[in-house]
Amino acid sequence: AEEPIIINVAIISPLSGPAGPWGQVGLDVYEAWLELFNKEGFRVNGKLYNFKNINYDSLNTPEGGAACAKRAIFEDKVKFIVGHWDTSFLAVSAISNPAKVILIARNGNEAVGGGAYNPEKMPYVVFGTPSHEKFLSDIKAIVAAYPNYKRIGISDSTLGKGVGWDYVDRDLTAAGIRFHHEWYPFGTQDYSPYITRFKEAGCDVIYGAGDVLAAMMITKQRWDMGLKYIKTGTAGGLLDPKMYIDVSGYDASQGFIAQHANPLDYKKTKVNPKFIKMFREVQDMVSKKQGKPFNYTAWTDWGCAHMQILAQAMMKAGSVDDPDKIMNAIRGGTFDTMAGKYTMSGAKTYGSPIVFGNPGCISIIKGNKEVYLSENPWKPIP
Amino acid sequence: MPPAEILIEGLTQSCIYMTMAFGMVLVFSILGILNWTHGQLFMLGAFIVFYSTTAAGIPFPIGILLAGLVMAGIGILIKKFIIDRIKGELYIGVATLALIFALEGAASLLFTSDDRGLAIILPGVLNLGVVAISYQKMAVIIFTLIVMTAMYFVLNHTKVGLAIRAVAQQPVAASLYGISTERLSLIVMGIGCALAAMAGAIMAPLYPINPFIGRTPMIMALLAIVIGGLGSLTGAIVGGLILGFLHSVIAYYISYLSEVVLFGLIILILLVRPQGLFGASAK
Amino acid sequence: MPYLELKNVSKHFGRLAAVEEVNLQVGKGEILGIVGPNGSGKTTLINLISGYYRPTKGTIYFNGKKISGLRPDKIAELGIIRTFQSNVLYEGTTVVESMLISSYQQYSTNNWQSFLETKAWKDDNEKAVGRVIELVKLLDLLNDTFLPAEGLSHGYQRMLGIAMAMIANPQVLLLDEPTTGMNHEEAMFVVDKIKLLSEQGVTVILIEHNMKVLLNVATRVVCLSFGNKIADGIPEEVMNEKEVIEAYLGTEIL
Amino acid sequence: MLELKNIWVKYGKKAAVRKLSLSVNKGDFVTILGANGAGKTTMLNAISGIVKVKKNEGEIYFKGEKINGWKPGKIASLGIIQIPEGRKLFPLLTVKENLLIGAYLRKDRKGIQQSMDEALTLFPVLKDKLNAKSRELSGGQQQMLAIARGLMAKPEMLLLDEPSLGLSPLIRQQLAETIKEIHREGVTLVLVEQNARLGLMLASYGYVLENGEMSLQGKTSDLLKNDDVKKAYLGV
Amino acid sequence: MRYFFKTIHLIDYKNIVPKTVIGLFIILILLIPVFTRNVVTLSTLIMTGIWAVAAMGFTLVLRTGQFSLGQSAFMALGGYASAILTAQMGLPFWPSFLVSGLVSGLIALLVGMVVLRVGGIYFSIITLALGEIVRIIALQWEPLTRGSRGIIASAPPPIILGGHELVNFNASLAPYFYFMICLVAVTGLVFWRIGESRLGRTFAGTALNPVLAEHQGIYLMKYRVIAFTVAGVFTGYAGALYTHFLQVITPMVFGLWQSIQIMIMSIVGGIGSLVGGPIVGSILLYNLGEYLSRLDTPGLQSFLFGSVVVIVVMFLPQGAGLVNLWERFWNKVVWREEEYEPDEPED
Ligand SMILES: Nc1ncnc2c1ncn2[C@@H]1O[C@H](COP(=O)(O)OP(=O)(O)OP(=O)(O)O)[C@@H](O)[C@H]1O
Ligand SMILES: Nc1ncnc2c1ncn2[C@@H]1O[C@H](COP(=O)(O)OP(=O)(O)OP(=O)(O)O)[C@@H](O)[C@H]1O
Ligand SMILES: [Mg+2]
Ligand SMILES: [Mg+2]
Repeated sequence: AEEPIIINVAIISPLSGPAGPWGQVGLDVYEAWLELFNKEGFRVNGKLYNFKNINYDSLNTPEGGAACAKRAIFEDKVKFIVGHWDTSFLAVSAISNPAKVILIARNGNEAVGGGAYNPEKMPYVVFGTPSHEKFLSDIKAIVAAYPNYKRIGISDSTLGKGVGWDYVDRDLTAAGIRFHHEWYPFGTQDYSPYITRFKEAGCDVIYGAGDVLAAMMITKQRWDMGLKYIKTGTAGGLLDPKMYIDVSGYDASQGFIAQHANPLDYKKTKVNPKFIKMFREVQDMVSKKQGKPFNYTAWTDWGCAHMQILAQAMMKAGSVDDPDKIMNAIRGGTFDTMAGKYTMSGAKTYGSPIVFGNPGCISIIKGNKEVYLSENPWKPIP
Repeated sequence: MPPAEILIEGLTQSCIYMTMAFGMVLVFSILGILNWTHGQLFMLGAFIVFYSTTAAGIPFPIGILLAGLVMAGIGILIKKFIIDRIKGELYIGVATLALIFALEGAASLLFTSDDRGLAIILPGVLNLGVVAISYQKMAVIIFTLIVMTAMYFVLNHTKVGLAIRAVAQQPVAASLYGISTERLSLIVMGIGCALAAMAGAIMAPLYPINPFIGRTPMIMALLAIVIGGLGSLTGAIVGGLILGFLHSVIAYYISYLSEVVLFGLIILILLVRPQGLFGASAK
Repeated sequence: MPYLELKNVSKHFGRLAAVEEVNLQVGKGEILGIVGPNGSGKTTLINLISGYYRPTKGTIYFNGKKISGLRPDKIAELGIIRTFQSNVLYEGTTVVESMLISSYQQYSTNNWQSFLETKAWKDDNEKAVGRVIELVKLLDLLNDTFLPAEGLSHGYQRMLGIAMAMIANPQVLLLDEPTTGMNHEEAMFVVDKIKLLSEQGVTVILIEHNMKVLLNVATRVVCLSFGNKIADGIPEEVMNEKEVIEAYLGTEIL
Repeated sequence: MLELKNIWVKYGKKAAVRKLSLSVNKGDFVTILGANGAGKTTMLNAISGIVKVKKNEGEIYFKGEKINGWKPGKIASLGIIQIPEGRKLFPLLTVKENLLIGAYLRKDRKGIQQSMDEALTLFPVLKDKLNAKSRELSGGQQQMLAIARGLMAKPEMLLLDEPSLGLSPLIRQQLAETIKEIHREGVTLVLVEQNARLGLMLASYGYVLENGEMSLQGKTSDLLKNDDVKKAYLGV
Repeated sequence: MRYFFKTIHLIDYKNIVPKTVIGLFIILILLIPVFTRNVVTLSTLIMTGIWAVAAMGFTLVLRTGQFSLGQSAFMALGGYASAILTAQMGLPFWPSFLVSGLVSGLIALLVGMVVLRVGGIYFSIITLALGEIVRIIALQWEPLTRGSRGIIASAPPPIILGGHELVNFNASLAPYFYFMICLVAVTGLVFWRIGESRLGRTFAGTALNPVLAEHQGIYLMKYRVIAFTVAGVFTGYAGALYTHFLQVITPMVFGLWQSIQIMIMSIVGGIGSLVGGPIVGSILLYNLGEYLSRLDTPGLQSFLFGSVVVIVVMFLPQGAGLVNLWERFWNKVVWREEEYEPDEPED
């Protein structure tokens, strides 16, 4: 058989500290997915290639992220970086850009919407999943599921404050959706002041854009405060419904809304059947590895899809090492991913020609299970 | 007047800060150092109660005691094998700071850093019309009241309490009059650590549990101590009470800018009364 | 114009009048002894002059300038230097280091010159260090120069306290029981040094319970009782006043 | 009752007490003289266990038991109580609480109350200040409190380190009376005093320390006649 | 707090190490970029130097007996000042950089004048609160700081001399390395002089016994403020360099945990020396952290970091940091210096 040529891809994500669990889950999935993906590999100019991941711990700080990027680029000679970004996006891009290393980010802690992203200064950055666009899509799915809502409360930590919200507000207002914003300091434990304010603003849904823990606490504390009628949710995706039930309590977490990126459940978004099968297999492999059922689905968009984009762009560009050619292929290209078929364009979106999105699909917790609720497909931007 | 929910939540927060602050002051007064690990003892207390109730099926109240006992033991070990072997308060301070990282790391290794939660032990809400208060919170408040009263009584009206205060101020003279300073400081370290752990344990059903939950309470307890006046146990209690309420009430009125206002207020209090509310003045 | 003057000075702690309406004038070069029963307000008086406390009532003048209400360091800058009743030290430093810290007021050069190590500073420093060594010798601390201050015996800690006050350029020296815990010989040694200082024009105010020391050194004695001045005059006279004997001295001198 | 055999105490490399031997019988009243830094305080601290006397650096026996290396608390519980130099009060405790610590090892409530009454009649100033923090006292008042606190312990053996420090002449006379009285009650006393006249007048036996070594010892009546003692300690 | 200072002895450091050894050592350090172009090595060194400067600042403040829990706030101030001036206002780099430390120092001065009246643990807590406030303001004052998005700070511009590009910060890390060396050298020099001059003594006096010092004519506030301000200035420069090196500053970069890191570096390194201690501390601890971050078992790195620090501290002799061990070594082994010893008779 033909020996595949290995292309190293750096995965820089928080692996330790409070954000560690998220990074860890991501790694398990990447590894399972790559195992399947590499069975087939991909061909560029007739040669067979495989991806290999190298993992780095960003410590969830800019300094840590920068150190990882340097190790990846200058010690391990990696040419591509994917990962789950938080506070380290800017520091990483400051290193990857001059080195012409392609960085595919999920979000950059409001980097896109917030304007930290500058297409001219960051020619080698791709936003796989810009969070505000995605959030907007989620809200529309919620409205579709609960047309009789009174007002949607949007909660986020002060870390998330940024102009990105102006775009969201503008679009929500344009769509005629009633909403109310509250910000709480990052790391808050006691959310009752904010819940009370949401209540006073007449909200019956609180959808969190910030960390998942906050959403769990809001769910629990609104229940303790006797405000059972308020629905809660998070744009973060369910790592595991059981965890929510454990943290928030069984009753309190019933009906909890979450982002749901599950090709098996998509009703309006078309996904290549081949990927659906792959998705199932990955799910099984990770379950086996972790020794317990694995339900987390959000990795389909910010995880594997990003590598699929990369592979397909290489095929299209006919090059595995020329970053300019690959970036050209990504711009305006259409890619078939586990999160659906998308065109990378978005010249209208924050001025960036290389933004990609995925459907706003949401689920709720029902009993001990996560159940599909509704969906608002991302409209490809011409 | 802020809504009653806010006041009740404020009181619940106060309970954590009070208990933690009390334990920290107790240890401070004896060892003469701030033991920075109380937040992590808080966290471990929560973990102990979590596993003892979910995995071992031990009833919650007993779980709290267990948490207290185990962490008292660990506190004593820390004192005997680490603190006692380091000379100089500055270095002890640094060692306990470093222990924060070590304990959080150990907890991550043992329990993973996933979030988890303990089901509410006393479900239900007491609806008083104007305000709903959950039984769980009521339990927290009552428990804290009992513990604080007991501690206060022990310290101010018993011989052991007197000895504790004496050792804190002048260990040499205390030992000249027959007080075993070493044993007493171990006991105090145990009590202080147990308080932190029990605070973590009783809060476990209300808040999430992960290896990092100790950081905020520790800082808040520290602030409470200073507002109250370092070294004053009454101060720790009052400081905790004030801080808990301030935290909730300011957050309600000022929303996300609350922290600026909170810290600003603390600085103001300290500038006006540098020795804290109950601290003895320098002269 | 008196050199140091207290006018109707009072200090109250809550309801307790530690010092009550005291009027006192001290001339330049005097050695004034203050006596009085325990708790009669002697230390408080020194605390008032040195700025540790502010008087509740009354004013203190030095060289015609009002000093009550000034910060302790301002008062020290004017040359009023005190010692403490208990041994107050720079713990953790050696004797010579304590002395160097205390020599703060010996310098005429400023911090910048010191920072830049100018010639003037070097000369200045040499002089100051010379003075430190001189004083260390004078007060019999030479054997202990490199010992940590807290390792000295009680008596030598007293000596160090006096030495640290003397290096701080005193015009007026306030000594709070300088000879406690010293035997006769040692106390007389200190007396000699005080006299020496006085000859150099330094005014000395000292609190003393040791009558031998007092009679030996003081040119004038003031007796306080319950915060009030009950006697003021030359030592022999004050010591024979009935009131003083009853309140303070008793019959048999130990 | 108490016996020191050839003890050494070193701080770092410097010996503060060298090869010191001393014995005190029950009911004795011993005074110790010595210049500044002679090692008097160090010796008392060695007896109380505050400074450790290592195994090979001499032996301390109390009632036949070897007590070197014991913790101070344990030594105190044998009945040896020290009134330390420099007072060492508990600054933030009230006068009353300070006194109660003195009686820490005693269990008889009534007796404690009685001792407290006695102490307060001895130093009536303290009565007015019973609820004041001890750091608010004047120096002499603090010294009185330190003595009263020691008396509260009702010890078998009392070590006094310069008790007259900072006391006014009148109070010093009273103190002398009190010390006599305590001795009459059968307490064994070791008194370190720079005020040599006081020590020599009260005690029956005296030692003189010099540079950590015993240079002179004898009946106090003899010492009072000794020329060196007269010159250095009595000023005659 | 004054027991912290049991260590300070006004030793004359000048003669401890022979000048030739120092000279050789300096030359070796200066040659590092010639021997290695490894980005990771160089950037670790640069970071070490930056943290060392911050740790020196902490040590200086500690010298006056004040325990600052908010030193990283001054890094943030310096970093933000420089980033705002260059990126937000478009001012040229070098003047902005020069101003950044002054801004941080000015704020230290203002804050110090109010806050340093309150000494001791209260000062510590106020600085802790101050650190948080700076962070929150950086987060909330969006027009100026761009909130949580942070500011992208550019690399220093190339230095062009006579039409010839002399130094290019984008080409390699060597310029940053020398930049760091300059900062460390200047800071070290200033702090060393402070320690040697009368200021150092006076600082020790205010720390060891404020009441006594005050009664000897030392105005406590003045010296506390001087130390705090000088520390603020240089910590600010450290922050500015940090910012332009990472090319980004966000509110999450500097917080309590960074202040704690600075503190640990300074104390483990040894507060007995104003310059050597912090440098030794940061070399050891920054690199330890850097090395441990390569482990990917969650929790292990934090566990090991904490444990190593605890163990190191446990084996340090009373009041000594690592640097003091080094000094003792020089004193004992190299110089065979006898400890002062009063005469002692034979047993
Ligand atoms: N902690 C210590 N460290 C080092 N040396 C000490 C220490 N304590 C005492 N010394 C030394 O031991 C010697 C004896 O001191 P000690 O306090 O016993 O003297 P003393 O006879 O009580 O004198 P005084 O009458 O002045 O109180 C002195 O030279 C002193 O410097
Ligand atoms: N800070 C304070 N708070 C309350 N009372 C005080 C304070 N300081 C001193 N006093 C009281 O003031 C009175 C005078 O005290 P002071 O120390 O001046 O006496 P003194 O004359 O120096 O006595 P001694 O000879 O015992 O040293 C005492 O009764 C004392 O208890
Ligand atoms: Mg007095
Ligand atoms: Mg003595």
